[in-house]
Amino acid sequence: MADLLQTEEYKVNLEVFEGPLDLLLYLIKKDELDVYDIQIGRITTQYMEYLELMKILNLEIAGDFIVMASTLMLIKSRMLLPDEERGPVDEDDEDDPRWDLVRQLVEYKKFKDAAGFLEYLEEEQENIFSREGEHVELGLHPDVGMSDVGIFDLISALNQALDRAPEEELGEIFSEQFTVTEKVDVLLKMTGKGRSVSLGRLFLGMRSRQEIVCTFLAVLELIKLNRLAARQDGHFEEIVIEQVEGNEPESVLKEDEDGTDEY
Amino acid sequence: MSNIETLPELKEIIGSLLFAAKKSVTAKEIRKTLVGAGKNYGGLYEQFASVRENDILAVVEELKMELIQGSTGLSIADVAGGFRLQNEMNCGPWVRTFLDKDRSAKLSKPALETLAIVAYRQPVLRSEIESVRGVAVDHVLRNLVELQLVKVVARSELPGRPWLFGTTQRFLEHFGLKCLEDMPGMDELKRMELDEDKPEQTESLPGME
Amino acid sequence: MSNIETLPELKEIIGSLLFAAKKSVTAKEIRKTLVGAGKNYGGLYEQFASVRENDILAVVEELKMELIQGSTGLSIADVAGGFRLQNEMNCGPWVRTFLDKDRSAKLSKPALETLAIVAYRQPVLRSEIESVRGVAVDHVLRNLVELQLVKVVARSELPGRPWLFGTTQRFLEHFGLKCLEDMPGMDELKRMELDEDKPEQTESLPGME
Repeated sequence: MADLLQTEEYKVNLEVFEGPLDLLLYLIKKDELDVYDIQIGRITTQYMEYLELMKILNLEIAGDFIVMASTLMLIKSRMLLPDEERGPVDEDDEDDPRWDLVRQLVEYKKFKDAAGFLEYLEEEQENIFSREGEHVELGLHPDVGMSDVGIFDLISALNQALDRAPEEELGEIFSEQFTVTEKVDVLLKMTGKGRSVSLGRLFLGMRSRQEIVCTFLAVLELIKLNRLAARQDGHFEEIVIEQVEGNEPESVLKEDEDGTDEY
Repeated sequence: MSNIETLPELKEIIGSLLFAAKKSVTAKEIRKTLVGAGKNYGGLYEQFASVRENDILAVVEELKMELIQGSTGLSIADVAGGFRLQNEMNCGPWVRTFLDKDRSAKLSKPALETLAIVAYRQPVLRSEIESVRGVAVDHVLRNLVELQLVKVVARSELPGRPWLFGTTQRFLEHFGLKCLEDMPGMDELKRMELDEDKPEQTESLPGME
Repeated sequence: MSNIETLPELKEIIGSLLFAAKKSVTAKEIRKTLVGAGKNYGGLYEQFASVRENDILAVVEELKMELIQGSTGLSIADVAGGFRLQNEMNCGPWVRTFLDKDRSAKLSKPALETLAIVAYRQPVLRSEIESVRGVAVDHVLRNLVELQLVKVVARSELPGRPWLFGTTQRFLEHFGLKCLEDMPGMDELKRMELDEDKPEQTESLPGME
């Protein structure tokens, strides 16, 4: 599977702004697990799976992800030992090897919630303008992150699609050559005229894993370029992609020229 | 220029100042303007030069009521330690339609989280933010500085004298917050471990924005 | 986000539109907005879609009275076939005093850097500025356009026909420059690689002050 993209020189230089803690919280939430009682074996397996996918996608993952992977492995192996053989765990009374990680996650979760509050305020402010309609504006893309849908949600969709796709013969991989560039065009055509497309359904018709991965990379690239926006109505619900209206690459100052005549 | 028929009321002056300003205006700034106009124009214009901040605050409240009761579509919000004239929130959809600004730019989740950490923990080192988020925040932080939501507030005394970051006035304005204490759980999240090896001595940089 | 608690009155909608508009607004434009918002948001928002221009004119008159009677410092003027929200004329001296002080507000460092690049490299693409500064300049550029220090001067022939930016008359005034050639090192920094299609050169530019 790792050689899916070997013939493909295309790389999406997407910086992942989410970190290993985000991924862990994401997985915990997805499985409706308790942060205070993480099933370390299961989480580790899933974590490695996502990490593997991110590598295949050539995402720029930071070393922090690798560090967390080894931390998880370490905790997992400690958990297997009987209590008395676990060795000294700092000088905390806590001898559960998961403790440090849990503390870190809980702490981080608090700030995530605070960020949710800011997001709510920001949405509220969307309805508020100061004189001459200024002021609340931050420019068109204040951050090049995945705004509406997180990277792990997207990867999760890819994961499902790959799980469903039949294993293919080696020969088939070479017989069907899809490229990201080609898929970019296809996607733009599909989402033209304001049509929205469900990501899950988009993959559904595809038989080749290479095609799925190429399509996925094309989606990432277009989101990065802000040509497409991904939307998800609730946690773990279907992801829908659609074109960002009137957003040719250089249209940023359009309204400054046109003024408000349109309306 | 000093021949006006009727001298305006203080309420009118304040209303026109809030209207002319593009950001929130503090009572102090209003007082300064009253003093300044007295000096600039003399005569009748000195009449408001001795108004105190408390009087101003009281008149702002009156004006607030007036705008609401008159169904003018305008309101005054307490933002960033001052007052901001803005449209009534429920008129937002029409204003957006008018300005054709439907998809307004929003901050990404990682940016919001970074911002939350800066807000609660300021003054904060980049390394502290990274240890909470468990990921490098270089790029995100740079963007936030660029957007003037975060600024360098000082330099720590730690080796290498790393920057300390804090939120800006614009941060409060962007989120419509009156002050930092308006954020929920401020006490709890502020800074739990004051005793640890935190930068205690900080040298403030007056030159930084 | 289409869940507002209370639908505003027509008067409020009109007030907020006049407030948010950059120039005078005609009854026709208001009607268009009412129709547009109905289409955009549906449901309750369609309630005003059938309002006629005459109704709008009547409500504007009501709003005019409201603003005057409430001593808000604001008034609505009939300008250029439309309506404009403005401050009461007799508050002018205070507004001028306030804005004069405000105008001296200095530009931020990112703004100055961006301005320097535009000044030396004009006509210049946003992407070129970004490649010199190594960071997105969307927002800063927009602010500079807003401040009328930078303007769109043309459209390039490149794919997508992106805008080309240049400095304005006001830019010269703001910095007390006689002409662009007055800037230090203009010849040298102008554009070293006229023959290349993209300037990758990153030069450190002298400060603008």
